Amino acid sequence: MEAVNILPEVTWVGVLIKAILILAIISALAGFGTFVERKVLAFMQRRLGPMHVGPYGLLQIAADGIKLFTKEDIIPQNANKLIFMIAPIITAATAFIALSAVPVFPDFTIPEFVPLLGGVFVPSIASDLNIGILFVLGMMAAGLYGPLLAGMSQANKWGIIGAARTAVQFLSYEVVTGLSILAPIMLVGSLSFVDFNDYQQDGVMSWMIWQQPVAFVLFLIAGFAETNRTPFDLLEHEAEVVSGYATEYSGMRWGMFFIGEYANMITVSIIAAIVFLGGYDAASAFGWLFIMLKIAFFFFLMLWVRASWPHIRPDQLMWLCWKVLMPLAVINILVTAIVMMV
Amino acid sequence: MSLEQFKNRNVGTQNYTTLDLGKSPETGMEKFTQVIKRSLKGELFVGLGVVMRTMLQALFKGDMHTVKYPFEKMPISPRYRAIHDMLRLMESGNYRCIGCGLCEKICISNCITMDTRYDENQRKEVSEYTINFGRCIFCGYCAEVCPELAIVHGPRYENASEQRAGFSLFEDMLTPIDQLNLQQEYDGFGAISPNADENIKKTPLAY
Amino acid sequence: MYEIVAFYLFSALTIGLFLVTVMSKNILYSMTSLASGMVLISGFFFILGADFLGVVQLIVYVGAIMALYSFAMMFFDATRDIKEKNTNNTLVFLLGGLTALVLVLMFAAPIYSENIQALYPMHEGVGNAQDVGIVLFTKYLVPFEVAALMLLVAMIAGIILAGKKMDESLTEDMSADDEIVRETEIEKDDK
Amino acid sequence: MIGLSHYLVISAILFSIGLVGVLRRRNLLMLFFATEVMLNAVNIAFAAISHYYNDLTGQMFAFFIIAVAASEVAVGLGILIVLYKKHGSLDLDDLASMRG
Amino acid sequence: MENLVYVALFAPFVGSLFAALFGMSERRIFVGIVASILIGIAFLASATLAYNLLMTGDVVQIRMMDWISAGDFNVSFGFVVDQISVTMMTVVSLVSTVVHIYAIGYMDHDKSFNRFFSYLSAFVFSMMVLVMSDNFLGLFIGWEGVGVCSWLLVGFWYHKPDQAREDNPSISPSWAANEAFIMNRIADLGMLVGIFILYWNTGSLQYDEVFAQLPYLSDAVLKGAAIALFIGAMGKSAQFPLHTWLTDAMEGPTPVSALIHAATMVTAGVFLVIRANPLYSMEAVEGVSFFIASLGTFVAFYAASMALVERDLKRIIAYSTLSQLGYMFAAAGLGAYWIALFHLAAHAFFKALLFLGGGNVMHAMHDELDLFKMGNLRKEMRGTWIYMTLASVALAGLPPLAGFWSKDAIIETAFNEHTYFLWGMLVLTAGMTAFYSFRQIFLSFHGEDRYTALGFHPHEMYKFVLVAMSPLAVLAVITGWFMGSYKAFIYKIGESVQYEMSAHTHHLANYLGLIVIFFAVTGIVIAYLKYARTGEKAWKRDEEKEQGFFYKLLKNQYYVPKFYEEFITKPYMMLSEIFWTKVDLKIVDGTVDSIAKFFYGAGDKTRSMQTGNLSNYLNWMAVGAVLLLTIAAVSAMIG
Repeated sequence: MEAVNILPEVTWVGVLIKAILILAIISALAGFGTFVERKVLAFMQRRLGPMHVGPYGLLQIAADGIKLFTKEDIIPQNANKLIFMIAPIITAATAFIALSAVPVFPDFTIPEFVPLLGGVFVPSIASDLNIGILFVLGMMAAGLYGPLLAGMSQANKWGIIGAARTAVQFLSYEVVTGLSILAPIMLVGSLSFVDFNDYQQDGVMSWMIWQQPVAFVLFLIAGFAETNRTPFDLLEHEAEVVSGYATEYSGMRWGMFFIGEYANMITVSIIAAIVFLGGYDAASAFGWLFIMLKIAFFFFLMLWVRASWPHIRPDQLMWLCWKVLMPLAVINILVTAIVMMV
Repeated sequence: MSLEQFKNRNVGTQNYTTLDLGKSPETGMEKFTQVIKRSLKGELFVGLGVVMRTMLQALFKGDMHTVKYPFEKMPISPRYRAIHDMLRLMESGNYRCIGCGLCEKICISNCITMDTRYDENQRKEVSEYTINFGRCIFCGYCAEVCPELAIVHGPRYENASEQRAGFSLFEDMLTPIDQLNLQQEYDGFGAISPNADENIKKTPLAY
Repeated sequence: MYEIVAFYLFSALTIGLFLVTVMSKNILYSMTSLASGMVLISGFFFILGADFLGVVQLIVYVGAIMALYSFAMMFFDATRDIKEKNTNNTLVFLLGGLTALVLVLMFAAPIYSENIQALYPMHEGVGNAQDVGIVLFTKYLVPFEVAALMLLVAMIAGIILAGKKMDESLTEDMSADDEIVRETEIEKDDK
Repeated sequence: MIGLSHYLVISAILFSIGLVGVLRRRNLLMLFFATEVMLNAVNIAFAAISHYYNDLTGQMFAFFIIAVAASEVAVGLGILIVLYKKHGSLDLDDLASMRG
Repeated sequence: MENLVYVALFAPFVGSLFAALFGMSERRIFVGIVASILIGIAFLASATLAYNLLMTGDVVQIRMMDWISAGDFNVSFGFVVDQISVTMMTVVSLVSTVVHIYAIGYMDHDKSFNRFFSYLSAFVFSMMVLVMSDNFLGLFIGWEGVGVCSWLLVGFWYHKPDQAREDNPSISPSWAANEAFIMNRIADLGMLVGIFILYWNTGSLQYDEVFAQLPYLSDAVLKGAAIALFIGAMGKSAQFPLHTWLTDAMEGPTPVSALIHAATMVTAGVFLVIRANPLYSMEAVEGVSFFIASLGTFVAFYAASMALVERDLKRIIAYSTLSQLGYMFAAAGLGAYWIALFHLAAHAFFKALLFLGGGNVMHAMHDELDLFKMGNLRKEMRGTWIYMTLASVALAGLPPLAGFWSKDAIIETAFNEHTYFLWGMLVLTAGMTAFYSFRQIFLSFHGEDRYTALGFHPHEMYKFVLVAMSPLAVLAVITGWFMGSYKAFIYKIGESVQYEMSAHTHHLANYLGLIVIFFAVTGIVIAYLKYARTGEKAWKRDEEKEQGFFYKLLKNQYYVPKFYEEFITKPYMMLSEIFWTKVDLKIVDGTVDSIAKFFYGAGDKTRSMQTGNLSNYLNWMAVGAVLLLTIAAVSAMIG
């Protein structure tokens, strides 16, 4: 057992490999996510979804990718071109930077027979900060600049409205995210994902969700808002603001928003799985399978909710955040603190 | 109803049915209790449950509603009226059109163009006949006006084209001679109704 | 090695970005460069081992403060250049340059002495967040509470200042409406 | 090796950039930006001193500076919006209603 | 017991704060009632403490909190409830209770009803602090507190205009208040010096610690401290030559006169001397003590003589107060501290009663105080007449009322100490006392009706007021009967307050008493013959006599106020004028003006910087900052 815990040294080669892995795999996963979303939503509406390209439409991802890459990159005449071009990159970049502090995939050592890279240890977290959770939250906060700048630079009123909604929604729900996750942080006494994982290793009953059900629900709701999923997808709600901040975007730039959004969804799912649902069981051989399942469940939950529930109005959004969720989160923290003191 | 009446009408006394939606919350406390009730009664989860049930039914009970359209087609009503068909006489195989030009005259979107000539039997014969489906609005006047029931609306509905003007030639619409036996003697628009004979009234001119 | 590379990279980038902030005529450029400069400053903090401060910089400065600024910017047309009458540019650059010169001279000279002892030494094996928390809630408890109070007051002030007459349009001429209201009041009085 | 003076110099340069901005800008919002630059520059100096003297006091000051900046934004933006509502402009030359 | 001490101390404070809440609002009767109830509670607490002390003899001593702690200097908020202070507490709180209730009726029509109660209760609180404190500093705080409250209360009707002394012997309330306050400040300086001397030499301000060290101090120090403290006592108790403020203080509302200027505050000086009895009993300060006794005797006579010709009802009572204070000082100076204290208590009861009765008359006569405009009020104001007569009899010193026992004891003491001259003076004064007090009674309540012609329609005071006064009346009668038990009670403190008549005096006690009674009765009879009769023999004013030297001398208070005015006030005014025109206007103002002019000029020159443009200001600010930075850098380089 102890031999397992002594991990090899993390070299910069390993980190680099990890970064490339994350970039590659999460991008792919994000693309796959679009496919899954289309499929699942279709099933929930008694449709088949993409079926034609490849078996069961699996190659639809490739088709979409080709379409996005080859599509004309339109920049409106009066837009602020530089910012307009940068904005999608911010969304994608922040989403991936956030992932650098999150444990994605198990650690492994490249076998010796591989030329050049043989024996390099690839860690599970690209950058194991001891304030991982805060870093992820901070990066997700920085991610709001993508939609914001996109909306403001494109000289389109729907864009501006979308940007305004972005600012309002992200700023507000960041508070709830932070506060809801504060109670588990207090219990664990650390901001590191690894500590969270270790805290919940005594079987299902030691999962944080049993101790912090309120925080879990709040985090989930806030997570939906942070990744602007239905029922909180006001910033690009077609019926109201055409496509919000993404109105004038097309082609790959639009695709980057898409990838960023899906990467964010994956990040939120990973955080929820690690913080509330026990994380990965390092001792068990199937630990990584379980956490994949948990992440997949959260991802599925997002699609499920999107299929089930309607939008809410902006004023309801704000009402929910400031008058319901935030007080609940504060009360939860207080109760946790009192229980901990007693 | 004149404008004045319209303005002064009393909406309340008309036969509207009001739904009993219950009292809408007014005070903060009432709103709060409403939220609590709605949250705890699990109305949200009813929606989730319904959707999940639907998915499971679709996946495992074959309750999938998708029609793979180009490969599968929905059966259409026999009275469906789409792309025109030119009929032949069942007996002789000659086409029914006598080149009277009524359809061209009546076409309100001017999409029918025809040219006639006399054939070797000094019968009038259609030499050119095109319908521009880019313009046709499928009003059905042509079929209605046709004295010979030569032009009717058929069941073909895939009329997409690559140009804006999609012309269809007479021959394209004409029933192929080898499929004459498949030609339906039409219950479609412009067909004779089953009780057509009874409805015929003798005009005074007959006497 | 990393540190040197990172430091010079961040330095060059921040200086460039902040110069853009200060010099740009386009408010959107200013805002963007300022926000990204702040992200890079959090990078400085990470290099310096102040992880917690770095994250706070990210969350508060980048996530909240700059977002508020950009929110305020939505009152104007952000894509249009702002016109500023720049008189006396020489004085400005003279002053700025002089300040930079003096400060750089002062700091570049070896100033740190060996005599200064750490008041709250950082412990080995304890994360920066813990250290910060301990110091914040012991020695700086009162300033911390005062800061909390200040934020509360500022929040209330902000809401009251900005929230007043929020329903009125910024561009429409309100005086006409006022006159109408006044006239109707006069009529009422007459009756 | 990067020493304390490196950080102090970069902080001083950034501060001067902020100062230039403060002096140069006529638009109130831009002025706010310039002040933020100055605050950030000072924060770097504090964090660096904190690191090199192995004393957390510097970081504490940086925290309080961030708190002050947050308050400043809340109040400042409120005032800014009120001014814009009143004058329709944020240019300081237009706002000089107290010209003596 | 501790809680009771706090109740006794803070109940008036609470009452004051409560009344202050309504200070600016309209008259609310419940404010007065609440304040009265709270004072009543304080009285009950004091009485319980007194009873407890009587039964068990346990002195309650508490330290509420540390007050000043600087280096070696430690003073705490400490309170002591021993026989001396409990006597004062009981008397003060009882009289205050009665006066509070009385004031509800008396101040009935006053706009500032609530404010009045706030001040009155604050005064009681200060007085309680004064008497209960266990150190000199606490005493001093209470001392100043009662001074401030007295100033507030005397000047309560501050809106009344000033009047020249020639027109009216009474002057304006604010003038009187200021006079009282300033005169007391002069005396307080003496007291402060005394406290400093004691602290300097003993290192403490605690009574017991100070007194324990007295035997080790040099004679000069003891004398200095005794004199300095006595100067303070002179001011507060209005002894010659600082006595003029007391009669002028009659400008205040009558309840104030009854409470402050008869029963409580003015006796603080006596209390101080009694409190500091170990000091005044020292061998070394025998001369000072004798001087106190002599001065007391002189004041007793002096005040009584002025009262003989006074026409103002309240002023007569004020003079009598002065005179009685003289008696107390005589006793205290001769070493008979307990007798002084006993007279203090007895005097408080009947003098308060007298004042309140006078207030009734004043109320009835619409603030007219001239005795010569009254006469035969008895038929309209029977209750008041009975009270006033009772109090006057007590004051005159006829047995078996309170005044006789205490005053007789003082006179006896004077005889016992072989100071026969003092004895003679005191006996004579007793006769004069009887005369002027009954002169006042007869002039106001008996004789011919003179007020109807002047258009007055007097009416009796409210019933509840009369009922409220009754405890004082009862006490004015019976207090004297408990002299023996009080003696036993107070003897428990220790030897310093014990005083026994020698066998020789004891033997003659009855005769001495008879002499006093004889003088008193004589005074009454003369007064009756002269003033009380009606018809043919009715009293007439004697113009010729009023022009006489003695009459004018007495009438003008021996020209002491005039002396003050001519030789102190006016020179001081002239000096101030000189300082104002020469020093202040030319030098001080000139300097300040030139500074201001400099800045004005500088501002005028630099005004062009003030463009009203924030950007320009920022530029200037930056210039300044750069300048400072450069200076810092340069100085760092040089240093």
